[in-house]
Amino acid sequence: MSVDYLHTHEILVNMGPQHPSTHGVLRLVVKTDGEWVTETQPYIGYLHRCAEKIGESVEYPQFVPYTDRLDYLGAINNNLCYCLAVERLAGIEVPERATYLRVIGAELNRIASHLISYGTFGMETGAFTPFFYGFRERETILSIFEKWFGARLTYHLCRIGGVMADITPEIAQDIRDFIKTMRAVWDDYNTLLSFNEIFVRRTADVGVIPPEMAIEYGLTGPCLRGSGVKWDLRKNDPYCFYDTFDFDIPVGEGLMGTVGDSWDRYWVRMREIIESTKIIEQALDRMPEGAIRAKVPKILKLPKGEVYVRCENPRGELGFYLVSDGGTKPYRLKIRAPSFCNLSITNAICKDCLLADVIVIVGSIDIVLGEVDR
Amino acid sequence: MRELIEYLLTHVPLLTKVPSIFVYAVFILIGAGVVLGYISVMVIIWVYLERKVAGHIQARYGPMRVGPHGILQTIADAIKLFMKEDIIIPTSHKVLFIIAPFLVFFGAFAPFVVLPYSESLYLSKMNVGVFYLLALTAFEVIGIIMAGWGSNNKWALYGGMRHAAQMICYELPMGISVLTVVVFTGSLTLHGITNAQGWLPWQWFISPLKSPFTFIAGFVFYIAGLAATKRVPFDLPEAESELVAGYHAEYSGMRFAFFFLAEYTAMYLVCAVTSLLFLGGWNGPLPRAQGWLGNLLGLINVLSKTYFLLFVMLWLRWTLPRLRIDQLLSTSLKYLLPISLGALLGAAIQSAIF
Amino acid sequence: MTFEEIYTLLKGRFGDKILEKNDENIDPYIIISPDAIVQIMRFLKHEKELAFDFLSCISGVDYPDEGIIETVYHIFSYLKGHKLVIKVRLSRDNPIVDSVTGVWRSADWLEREVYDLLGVKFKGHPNLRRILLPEDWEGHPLRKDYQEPAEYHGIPNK
Amino acid sequence: MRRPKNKVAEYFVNIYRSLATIAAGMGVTIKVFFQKPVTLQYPDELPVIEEAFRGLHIYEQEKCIACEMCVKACPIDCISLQYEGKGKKARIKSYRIDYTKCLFCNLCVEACPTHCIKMGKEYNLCSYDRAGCVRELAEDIYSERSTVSE
Amino acid sequence: MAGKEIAIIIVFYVTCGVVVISALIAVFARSVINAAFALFFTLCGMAGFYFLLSADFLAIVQIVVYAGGILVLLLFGILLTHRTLEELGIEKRTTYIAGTIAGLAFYLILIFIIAQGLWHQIPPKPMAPTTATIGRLLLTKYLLPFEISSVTLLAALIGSAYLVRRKEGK
Amino acid sequence: MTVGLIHYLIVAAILFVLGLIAIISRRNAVGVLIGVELVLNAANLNFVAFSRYAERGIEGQIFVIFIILLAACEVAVALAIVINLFANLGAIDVDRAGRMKR
Repeated sequence: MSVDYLHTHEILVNMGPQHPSTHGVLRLVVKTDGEWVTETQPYIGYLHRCAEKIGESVEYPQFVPYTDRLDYLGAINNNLCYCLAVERLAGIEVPERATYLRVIGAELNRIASHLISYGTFGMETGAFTPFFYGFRERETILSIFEKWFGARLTYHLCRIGGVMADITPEIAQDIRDFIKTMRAVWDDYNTLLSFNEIFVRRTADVGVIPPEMAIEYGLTGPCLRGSGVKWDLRKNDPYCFYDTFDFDIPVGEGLMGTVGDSWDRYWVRMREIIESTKIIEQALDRMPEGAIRAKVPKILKLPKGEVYVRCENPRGELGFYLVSDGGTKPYRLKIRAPSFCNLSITNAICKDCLLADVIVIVGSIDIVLGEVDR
Repeated sequence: MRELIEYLLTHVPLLTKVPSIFVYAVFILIGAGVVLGYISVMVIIWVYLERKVAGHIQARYGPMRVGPHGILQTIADAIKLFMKEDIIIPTSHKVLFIIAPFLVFFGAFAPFVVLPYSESLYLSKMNVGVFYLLALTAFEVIGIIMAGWGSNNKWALYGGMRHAAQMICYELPMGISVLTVVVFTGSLTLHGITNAQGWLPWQWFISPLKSPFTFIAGFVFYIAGLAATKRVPFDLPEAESELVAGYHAEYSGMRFAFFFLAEYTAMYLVCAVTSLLFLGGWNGPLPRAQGWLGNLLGLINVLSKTYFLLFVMLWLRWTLPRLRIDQLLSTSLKYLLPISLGALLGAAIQSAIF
Repeated sequence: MTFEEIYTLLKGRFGDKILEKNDENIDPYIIISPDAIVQIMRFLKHEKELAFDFLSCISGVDYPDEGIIETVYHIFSYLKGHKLVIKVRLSRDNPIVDSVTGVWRSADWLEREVYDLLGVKFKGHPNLRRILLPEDWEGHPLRKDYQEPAEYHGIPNK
Repeated sequence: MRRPKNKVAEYFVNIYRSLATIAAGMGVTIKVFFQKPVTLQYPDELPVIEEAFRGLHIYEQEKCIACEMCVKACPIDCISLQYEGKGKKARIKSYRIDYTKCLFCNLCVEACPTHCIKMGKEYNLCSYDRAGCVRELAEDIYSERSTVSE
Repeated sequence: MAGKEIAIIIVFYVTCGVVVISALIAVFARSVINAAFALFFTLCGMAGFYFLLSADFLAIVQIVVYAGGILVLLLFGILLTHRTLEELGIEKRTTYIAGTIAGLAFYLILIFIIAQGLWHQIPPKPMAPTTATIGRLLLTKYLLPFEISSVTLLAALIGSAYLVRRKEGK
Repeated sequence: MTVGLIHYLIVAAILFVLGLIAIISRRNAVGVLIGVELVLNAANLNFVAFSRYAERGIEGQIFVIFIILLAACEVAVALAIVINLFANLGAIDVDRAGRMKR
C-alpha cells in the first residue's frame, strides 16, 4: 500500500492489554500519525502461567490436563501432541481405534477453533452476527464432546496410550448430522461475511505476507498456507494415519487481492473446516472395533532420552520437546507454541497501515493468548 | 403551534388577561416537554426493538428477563444509567466534558420542532425546515469533537476526529439529495415537500415512476443518514473493536445516557425525514380524513414508514462489517457525491422539461 | 538427506567445530561448538542440498550437575522435508552464544524466551529483553536451582 | 472475482457488487430472524446434562479403602484425605476437594481401584467465598456425635 | 409594551451575552482549542441575531457553513498542527497588552462614530420569509457575483489541496 | 427601549474590536484566523442590521452570503498555508513565518 498522507505529530497509543480486539491480554504499543500506524510493538506475558515449569514438577500423565490450557480453543490437538511425544519416547503402541478417535476429536476441535476464528474475525471488522453463527455450530460440537467424554472446554480426551472414552453409534450419528449441517451453513457463512464487499475491501491486500517472509519468520499453520506455501504436517510429516485420509491442503491463492493477505489467511481457515469434515467422515467410516487404550503402567517411567514431536494444530505447528532423565517426571518440557511464533511477525507487517488494519492483521493471525504466554 | 396559541389567546378569556409572553413561554415549555417525553418513550421502544431484532437475527432471544419478553428491560437500563455514579475524569477538560453531551443531545432534539406528522399535527412550520434539519447536525459534530477532546483520552480523540471527518463528507450528498427533491417541490418546508407527493406509493419520490432521480436520491439520503447517525457500516467514531468506545469512552451514567439518547434520536430523525421526503410522509393508502382522525391516520402512516426504515437500519447493522476510514471517505466523495450530483442534474432537467 | 549424510557433510566442512553426534536417540542430534554456530547455521540454511529454511524451536535445558546449559535448535526444511537437531553446550555460569537472528528471523522471540527463562545471553540479538516475565523480574525460573521469590512488589507468593 | 482493469467498469462493478453482496448477506440474516432461536433461557430451561458429564465429584464412602491413589493421581493436589486405618476397615475422617483448583480431568476417577469416586452431573460451582469452594465429601459417620444424633 | 417586544428584548440581551462572553473567551483563552470551541457559541449567537433580524435563511446558512464547516476545519487545523497534546496552543500573555490597548482605543472611536452618526432608521418591516427573495436576487441581479464567487470557491479548494499535498521526493 | 439599529451596531463594534485584538495579539496562526472570523461576523451583523432597519431592502443579506462564502475560501486556503507552515517550521507561530522565504 502506498503511504501518501499528511504528516502530523505522532501519538503513542497503548492498545491493550484490555482492548476489545486483542484476543485477551495482548498489548500492542502503536505509534500512530493520525490514523496511520508507523510502528507496532507487541508486548506479551500477561497470561504467563509457568506451564513449562509445572511440566517439570508433575508426572507424565498428569501434565495432559495442563496441555488443555495452552491453546484452549484447540485443546484436543494439544493433548494429542503431548501424548504422541510421550508415547514415542516410551515406545507405547496405541490401539488403532484410539488413533481414529483421536483424529475425530482433533478434527472436530479444529472445526470448533476455526469457527471461533471466523466469529472473532467478523467481530473485529465490525460484524457481530457471524460471531453468534459461529458459536451456534460450535455449541453443537461441544454438545457432542459433552456426550462423548463429558467436558466442554478443557477436554483431556487423549490419555497416554489411548483416549478417555469411546464413541457410541449414537454419537457417531450426531457427528454425521453435524457434518451435514456444517456443510449447509458454511455457504451461509460465506454469503454473510466472506464475500461481503465491505469485508473483502477491509481484509484483501491488508497485511500481505509474501511466502519467503512467512517462512523466514517461522509462521506455521493457516498463516503459512495463506501465503501460498503448501505445507501441512498432516500430509508432510504424517502422524495418526493422516496420510491415508483423502483431503486437500487449502492454500492462499490471492482470490480477492494479493497472495498472503488477511483475506487469504481467513479463507484458508474457512476451507479447512470443509476439509476437516471430510477427514472426520472417512475416520468414522474406517474406524475398526477394538480397545481404546493401550496397557500403560500406573507409574510411568520413561527411558532416558529426548524427543521433539510436532503436530498440526488449528493455529499452526505445536511442538513438544521432551527431555527425560529416566524418572517419572519430565526433566525438561519445552512447548513450541504456534501462536507465539506467528505473533512475532506483527511488528514487521503492522507498519504503514491504518489503525483499523492493525486489528484486522492481528485478527487474521488468529492468536490464542493462553498459548502465546503459556 | 403558533396558530393554536393565537387561537387560545384570542378565544380563552383568562389568557387574554396575562401578558402574552408568559403564554408563549409556557406553551414553548410545554411543547419542548412533549417532544422530550415523546423522544424518551420512542427511544425506549427503539432500544428494546434493536435488542430484540439483534437477538433474533443472531439466533437468540434477546432480553427476556424483565417483564414479559423483556419489554421492561430498557426502562431498567435507563434507571440503571441514571442511578449510576457520574464520573468526571480528573484529567479531563471539565467544561467541555460536561457540556458536550448536552450539545449533542440538543443537536438531535431541536430538529423535532419542524417534524410534521400530518397536515395539522406539527409544532412549527418553519419555512426553511429542511435546511434547519441539516444545520443542526453542526451541533452534533461540535459536541462530539468536544467530547473527544474534553475526555483527554486518545481513543476518544480519534472518535471525535473520525466523526468530524465523516460528517463533513456526508453532509454534502445529504444536502444535495434533499435538493433533488426540492427541485420538484419548489419548497423548503417539510409540509410543502410532503404535500407534493400523492397518497399512493407510486406518487412518492422514492418511486422510479415519479422520477428516477429522486429514487436514487432517496437511497443516497438514507445511506448518508446512516453515516450521519454513526450506524453500521459507518460506525467508525465509536467502533468498538478499534476505538473501544470512541468519543464516549470516558462517559458514564447520565452523561453517557445523553449520548445514547442522542444517537437513537438522530436515528429516528433520519428515518422520519426520509419517510417525509421520499416515502410520502403522512400520505398513505389509508383513507384520508380531516380533523383528529386525519391526524391519527397521518401519525400512523409516518410512524409505520419510520419504523420500517428503522428496521432496515437494524437489519443492516446486524449484517454488515464496518468500513475503514479511507473507504468511508471515498464512499462519500467518490460514489455518493457524484451520484447525488448527477441525480440533481437529472432532476433539474426533468423538472424543466416536464 | 539422512542424518548420517548431513553429519558427514558438516564434519567434512567444519571439522573440529562439530563436537559430537548422537544417533541412538530417537531424534539424532549433533553437538557443535558455540563459537561457530552462526557459520554452521548459515551453511545449513543456504546450502542447496540442506536448505534448512525453517527454525522451529530453540530450547534451553539446564544441567546443573554437569554445569552446562544446552541450547537446542530444531530445524526443518520445507524444500527437502528433512530435519536436524543441533545442540550447543554452554557453561552454566556465563552462558553466552551468538544469536542466529541474522539467519532466521523467527529466532528473535524464541531466543528472547530462552534468555528470559534460562538466562542464556545471545550475542548480537537486536532486542534481548525479557518477553514473558516482567522486566524487573529477578532470576531465570527454568534453571533447576531457581528459588521462587517470597513476594513480587508486595504480592505474596503463597 | 478479479476486478476489471477499466476504471469506469470498475466503478460500476464496485457499486453493483456492494449492493448485491449486502443484499445477499441481508437475506441470510433475515432467514435466521424468522427461525427459532437456539439458545436456552438458562434458569428457566435447564440444559440436558449427558451421562458422561464431568461435574462435581460423587464420593461413595463405604467403598473407599483410603489407598490414596486419587490423591497421588491428582495433577494439582486438590484432594485431601484424612483417615485412620487402611483397606476395608479404613475410617475416613474427611475427603475434601478444593474446587478452586480442580481441573475436572477425571484422573482421580481412573486411578481409583474400588470406583468409590466418580464425576457427577452437578455443575453449579458458585460460592460466596473461597472457603465455600472446598467441599467436604465424606460424612462423618464414625464420630460419636453423628451416631448419637441418629 | 407588547409581550412580543419584551420577548425580543430578552432574547436579544441573552444572545448578546452569549456572543460577547464567548467572543471574549475566543480572544483571550490561553489555549487555541478552547478559543475555537468558544467561537462555536459566538457563531450560534450570530445566527440568533440573524433570526431576530428576520434573516432566517442567513441564520441557517450561518450555522451550516460557519459552525458546521469552517469551525470544524479550524478544529482540524488546530489538531493537525501541534506537536504534543499537552502544549497544544498555549499562548504567551505578553503580546496581549498592546493589542488590548489598541483595540480599546479603536473601540472608543467606533462608539463615538456610532453615537455621532445620524442613522436613518425606519420602523422594522414585519418578519417575512427571505429564502425566495434571496434566491431570485442571486439568480437575476447578482448572478455575476454569484458565479464569480463559486469559481473563487473552486479555485480556493483546488489551491488549498495543492498546497497541502506531499511534495515529490520528500 | 426597543431593540434598534444602534444595539446591533454596538454589538458588532464589540465583536469587531475583539477580532482586531485577536489578530494583533495572537501569535498562533489559527488564533489569528479566529480573529478574522470575528471581524467578518461583525461586518455581517452590520449588513443584516442595515438591511432590516434601513430602506435598502434585502440586498444586505446577499452581501452576507458572499462574505460567508469568502470566509469559507479564506479558511480553506489559510489552513492549507498553516499546515505547510507547520510542515516546514514545525510550529505555526506567525512571528516566525517570515522564514518561509528561506
